[in-house]
Amino acid sequence: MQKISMREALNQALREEMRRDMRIFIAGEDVGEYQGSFKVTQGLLEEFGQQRVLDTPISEQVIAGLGVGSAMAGLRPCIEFMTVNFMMLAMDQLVNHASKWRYMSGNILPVPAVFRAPGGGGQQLGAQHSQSLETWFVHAPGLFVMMPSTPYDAKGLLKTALRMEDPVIFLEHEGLYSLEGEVPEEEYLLPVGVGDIKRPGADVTIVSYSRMLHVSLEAARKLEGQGVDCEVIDLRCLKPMDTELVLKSVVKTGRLVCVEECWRTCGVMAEVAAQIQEFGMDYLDAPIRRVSGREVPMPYNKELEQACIPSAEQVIEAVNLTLGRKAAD
Amino acid sequence: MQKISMREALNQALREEMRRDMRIFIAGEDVGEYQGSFKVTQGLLEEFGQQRVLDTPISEQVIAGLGVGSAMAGLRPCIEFMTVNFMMLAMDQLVNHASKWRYMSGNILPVPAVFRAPGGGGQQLGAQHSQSLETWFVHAPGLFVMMPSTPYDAKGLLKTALRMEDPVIFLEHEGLYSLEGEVPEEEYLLPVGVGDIKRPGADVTIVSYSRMLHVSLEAARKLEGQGVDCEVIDLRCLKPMDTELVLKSVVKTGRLVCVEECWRTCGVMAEVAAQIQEFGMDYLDAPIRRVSGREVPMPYNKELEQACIPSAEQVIEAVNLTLGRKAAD
Amino acid sequence: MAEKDGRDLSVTSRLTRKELLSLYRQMQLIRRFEEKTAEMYQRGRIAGFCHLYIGEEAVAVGLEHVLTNKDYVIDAYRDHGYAIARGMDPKQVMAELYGRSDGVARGRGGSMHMYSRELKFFGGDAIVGGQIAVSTGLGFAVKYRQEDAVVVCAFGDGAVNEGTFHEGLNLASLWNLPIVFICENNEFGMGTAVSRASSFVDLSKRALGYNMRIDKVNGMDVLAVIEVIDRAVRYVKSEQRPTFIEARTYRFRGHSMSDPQRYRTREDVATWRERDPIKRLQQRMIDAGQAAEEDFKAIRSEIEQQVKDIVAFAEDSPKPPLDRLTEFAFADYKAPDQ
Amino acid sequence: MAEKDGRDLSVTSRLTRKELLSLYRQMQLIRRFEEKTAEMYQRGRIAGFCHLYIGEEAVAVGLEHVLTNKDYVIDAYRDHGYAIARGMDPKQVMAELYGRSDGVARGRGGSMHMYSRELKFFGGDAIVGGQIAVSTGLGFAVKYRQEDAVVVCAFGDGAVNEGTFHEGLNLASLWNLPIVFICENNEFGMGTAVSRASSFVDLSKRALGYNMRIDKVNGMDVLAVIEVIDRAVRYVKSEQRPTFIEARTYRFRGHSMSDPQRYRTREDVATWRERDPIKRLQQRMIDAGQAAEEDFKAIRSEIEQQVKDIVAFAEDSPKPPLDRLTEFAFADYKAPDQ
Ligand SMILES: Cc1ncc(C[n+]2csc(CCOP(=O)(O)OP(=O)(O)O)c2C)c(N)n1
Ligand SMILES: Cc1ncc(C[n+]2csc(CCOP(=O)(O)OP(=O)(O)O)c2C)c(N)n1
Ligand SMILES: [Mg+2]
Ligand SMILES: [Mg+2]
Repeated sequence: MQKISMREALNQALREEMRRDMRIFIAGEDVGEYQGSFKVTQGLLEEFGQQRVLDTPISEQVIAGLGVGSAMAGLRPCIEFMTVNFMMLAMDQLVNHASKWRYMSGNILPVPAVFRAPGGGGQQLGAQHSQSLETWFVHAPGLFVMMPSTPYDAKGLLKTALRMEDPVIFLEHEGLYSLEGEVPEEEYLLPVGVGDIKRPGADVTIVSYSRMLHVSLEAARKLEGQGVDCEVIDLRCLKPMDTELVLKSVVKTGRLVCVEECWRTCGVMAEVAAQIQEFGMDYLDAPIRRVSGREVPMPYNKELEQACIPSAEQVIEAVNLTLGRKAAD
Repeated sequence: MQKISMREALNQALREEMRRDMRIFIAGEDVGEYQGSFKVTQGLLEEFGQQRVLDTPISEQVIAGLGVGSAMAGLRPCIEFMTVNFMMLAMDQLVNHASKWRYMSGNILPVPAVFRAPGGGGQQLGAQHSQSLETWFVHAPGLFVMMPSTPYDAKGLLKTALRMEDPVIFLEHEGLYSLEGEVPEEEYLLPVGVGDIKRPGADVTIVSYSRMLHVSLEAARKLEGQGVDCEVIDLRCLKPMDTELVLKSVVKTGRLVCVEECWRTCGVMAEVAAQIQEFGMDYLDAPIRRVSGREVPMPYNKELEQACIPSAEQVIEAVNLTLGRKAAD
Repeated sequence: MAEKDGRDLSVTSRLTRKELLSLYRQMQLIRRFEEKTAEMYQRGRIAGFCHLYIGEEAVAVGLEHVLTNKDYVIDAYRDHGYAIARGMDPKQVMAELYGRSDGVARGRGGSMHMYSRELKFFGGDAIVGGQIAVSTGLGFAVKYRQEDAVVVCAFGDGAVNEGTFHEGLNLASLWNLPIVFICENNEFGMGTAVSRASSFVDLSKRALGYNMRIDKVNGMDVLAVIEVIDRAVRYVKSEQRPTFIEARTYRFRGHSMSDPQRYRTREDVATWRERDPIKRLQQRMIDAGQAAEEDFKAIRSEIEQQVKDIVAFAEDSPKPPLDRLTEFAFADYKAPDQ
Repeated sequence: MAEKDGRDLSVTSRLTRKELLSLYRQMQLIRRFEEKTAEMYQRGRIAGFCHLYIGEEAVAVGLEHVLTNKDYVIDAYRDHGYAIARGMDPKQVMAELYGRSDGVARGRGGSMHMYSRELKFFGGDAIVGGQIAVSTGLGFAVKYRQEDAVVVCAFGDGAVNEGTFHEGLNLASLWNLPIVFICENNEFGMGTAVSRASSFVDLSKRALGYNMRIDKVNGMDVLAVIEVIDRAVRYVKSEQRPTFIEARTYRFRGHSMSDPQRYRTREDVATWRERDPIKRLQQRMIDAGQAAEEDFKAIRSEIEQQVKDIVAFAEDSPKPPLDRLTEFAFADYKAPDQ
């Protein structure tokens, strides 16, 4: 086992897969000479050369189109958007094109492309640079969506993504790049659409993903001190979404708290809640609670920003609510 | 009362408001000389002239930007996208710009613009032309989202939208333009974020909006014959969403079926279900069921397409499920 | 800039009678295919948006005369002509219009979505300008694998105003991608004339900002198209640089099947019909003594039969089974471990 | 195309000593404001992305010398200099950087989001090229209301490759919108040199496709900027046509606060520092006998005090109250009937 950062884990995944498969190339803004704006692609230009690691102009639509076209033509593009916020400029290529081409062509033109992007809030980058847009992608059929929370998951999932035959939206959290974790020396892949129990427990289920998984774990640790034993589930993949795993856990605990950084309305956890109440209502001892990002454009001021992002305290409050330990707010 | 089509109701709304407020102008692809691709803007160029009814190039980003900038500068743009599918090209202007500017500027630069678009499926237009993308807009704070189902609602809401101080996404269904309905001769406005009970009932609540409202009503009529008395609620506005009204109804009926044309995962009804289970679990006698668009890119073939769009039969099945009249599928 | 279209006839002057007749045949096949499509649309056998290529046949046919099966083609939604000229089986194209299992996209795509992997035909894009962004990826793949091929990316006059046009042409030029961009200027984007949508009416000028070779051609003259495309393809291959071509053409029918066409007069259409590319080639061969009216008549009657067979094939093709609705949404991945 | 920058001095030769010193003062104020910003950023008083205008001061200051308060300005995220040159209170700009209640956006915006309704300053857009699309709306409003004003839309060399540039310039030209587009070419978009992002290195050529007047200016020379902007504004007002200007400039610091700057050498930066617009104006005035070193020294020491006051103001400004977090998300609408 090696102990490495999320950044390094992603870098290893890219490096290993590029060594394995000549069809893979990387393109994006400042991914090469600058080594990536978050340094995920550090050293790759040096190892793989200008033909396989390409700096693009600031042209998000065509960066995405480059991925769609080259994938249809048989390559395995790994496209980096500088941040998820700029994917808004490429929604048409991603959803009107990448997600539809296989189906629309009656299965003859699949689009095996990976679209990576950092995102999330907490760095005081302001409203246009602090978003969590995974929901949009999860909503659109034809896309796979992955959003890992640990170096181990990140490496295993990115390697899997790069071997898939369909478009994958791979979202990283800016606040997790420096997070360290154990990663095997030997090669491994992770299955698609399989969640992971990051902490087993018996009293309440907390489901989350990406950076909020860590906030959930923090809450679980604190709750342990209060005698509450939480099971913490990491979705890891948002599409397909392993709600089976959540359901199984709820069958055991009877209580569910959903934690997400994105905006609440029609967010990822709206889907989890809708499914679990549908298939697990008989097991629920309390309503499912959501802890989500505040529904405002993200303010710059630090305290305001922090108030917009779910905290362990909010998760604890929600858990207590489902346990009936306090009145509803 | 006059009996007019949805198309005509929208046209009247535009006409009346443009007469009232010189700041309003209309811009979009083929809205002028061509009279609108769905003829909603018919005759407006003639009445208001080229200065106020403008045909644009096929440039969705700048069409949206035109709306954002002119609204910030004090005009009241009413922007038409030829269809909602092309709004994907303008997501950045709509969500990174229109929805955020008021907040991001500390309240000094609001964006009072209306962005209209037809959408939905059922006309065999294929995967890139048959989408219902309301969820994306509902998810983004700072936008209002309206999606009427009748000529009366359409006129009243569009007039309201054109008097608001914030950006409104106003979505019309291509399959409803010719639908006729009663509309008062005298002027009226409708409140924002207020749902409407389109059919009162006691046994089961069906909540829906836009074209699916009519599918829901059809199901309710058929169910009446089977002795089931459905209350059918029309959300009308999706943001803010009148889940209070739904909750009140569920308190009465104890059962809820949600019907939407958009894709299920993280769709509009995921939010409704998540909220109602949270605040109304004690009143629910059965799990909330969703009837949604199938999660594939829309196929062209007629039978396949019809199988993707919720039908009255599917709604009936879901209602029966909540009544425990058949085994779960 | 290269010479004006039709001036340099170095390629087409070497065309044999057989080749010329084949050009005629292909244009006529597309014409009749489209007319039949319109007829079957009126009869309710075809639905949705349906954009006919009538009047513009010389562009796709001239183009495909030069291209080989190593080359890649991508186009917009007005794609029946491109698909047929590329060599796709018109029966399968018609079956797609019918939404049947034998359709090129097994009934999933429809009029705007014709594809063939073998023939490297990538669509069939119903988003104006979308294919320009996609074409850079095709061009990149060709370059990456060092194939001896070009990518042709066709789009309309309306698409020139989309951001993708700008981003795509800049990248193609910057990265030396082997792409021939063809703008089919048929004077209108739906109901909007070029002069009401573009800051230059001369659309070849819209490509001035990309440090790219620019050419123009009379898209109503199949021989002129061949000359210009031939030069373009040779340029792209030898210089490893993209190029932009404006083809002036005209659609004789409405934008799609329900277009009142108030934005142009009958006289406008009549003027352009006089420049019919099919008649033009026929007249030219007759004038040059290369063929007689009978030859064309024979071809036309063959095509009549072919078009009948095409429709019969589509009529007989089975509908896609309902239980296979979600097939093709994804590749087959193992289900998540339970 | 207009004459090359600095050649025609018809406007600036009439500038009084006082006016020239005022230009100096403004550039120096921005310089010191930005240096202070860097310092307070290092000390953790300011956070997030923070893009300094150091080295580029002549562009905004020269521009604003020509503009009046009837005109509209919109810019990208490198906006402190623009805000101050526009006449916004530097104290409030600093308070915004601090995220405080007295900030121009009440602490909600941050470095990339400066605005003023009274001064018609519309941002502050952190999406590269986004403001180009928005500027067409400003230009349209000016035209619609027949105001005697222009809109200035500034953006970087990197933004030229965005689709919005293309769509925006086309619409502005087509609709005769009164917009001055200024591309601040500082040689890099983050770490990417113009030559690695643009099909023409000469960015003025990237505007060739829009049937629009094009001009260039040495953005390190405030007097040259004034001349060119003056001509541009007069052109836009008299012809009711937009224009495009490329200003060649350079940022002396990194792209934002954490930039290792491996994409350029110390020598490159040193060469450009010799062209420092502030020193240049000072030297010019000294050479012309219009002012002595003392005069500049006096201004500088005034500015030192001013900058201290600016920081003190920001330090003292209260933080926005937490309970007003959701304020400003919407106008106040009546709550839905219950
Ligand atoms: C992004 C986008 N915007 C708008 C449309 C609607 N639309 C379909 S075809 C068309 C006109 C396109 O004109 P042109 O590019 O000249 O092609 P032509 O139809 O003349 O072949 C428009 C506006 C679309 N399909 N995609
Ligand atoms: C749409 C979009 N893509 C990418 C970015 C990330 N980004 C921020 S600044 C920048 C470079 C812009 O360069 P330029 O336009 O030359 O402006 P400069 O910073 O040099 O003033 C990039 C890529 C962004 N903010 N928006
Ligand atoms: Mg056209
Ligand atoms: Mg720059």
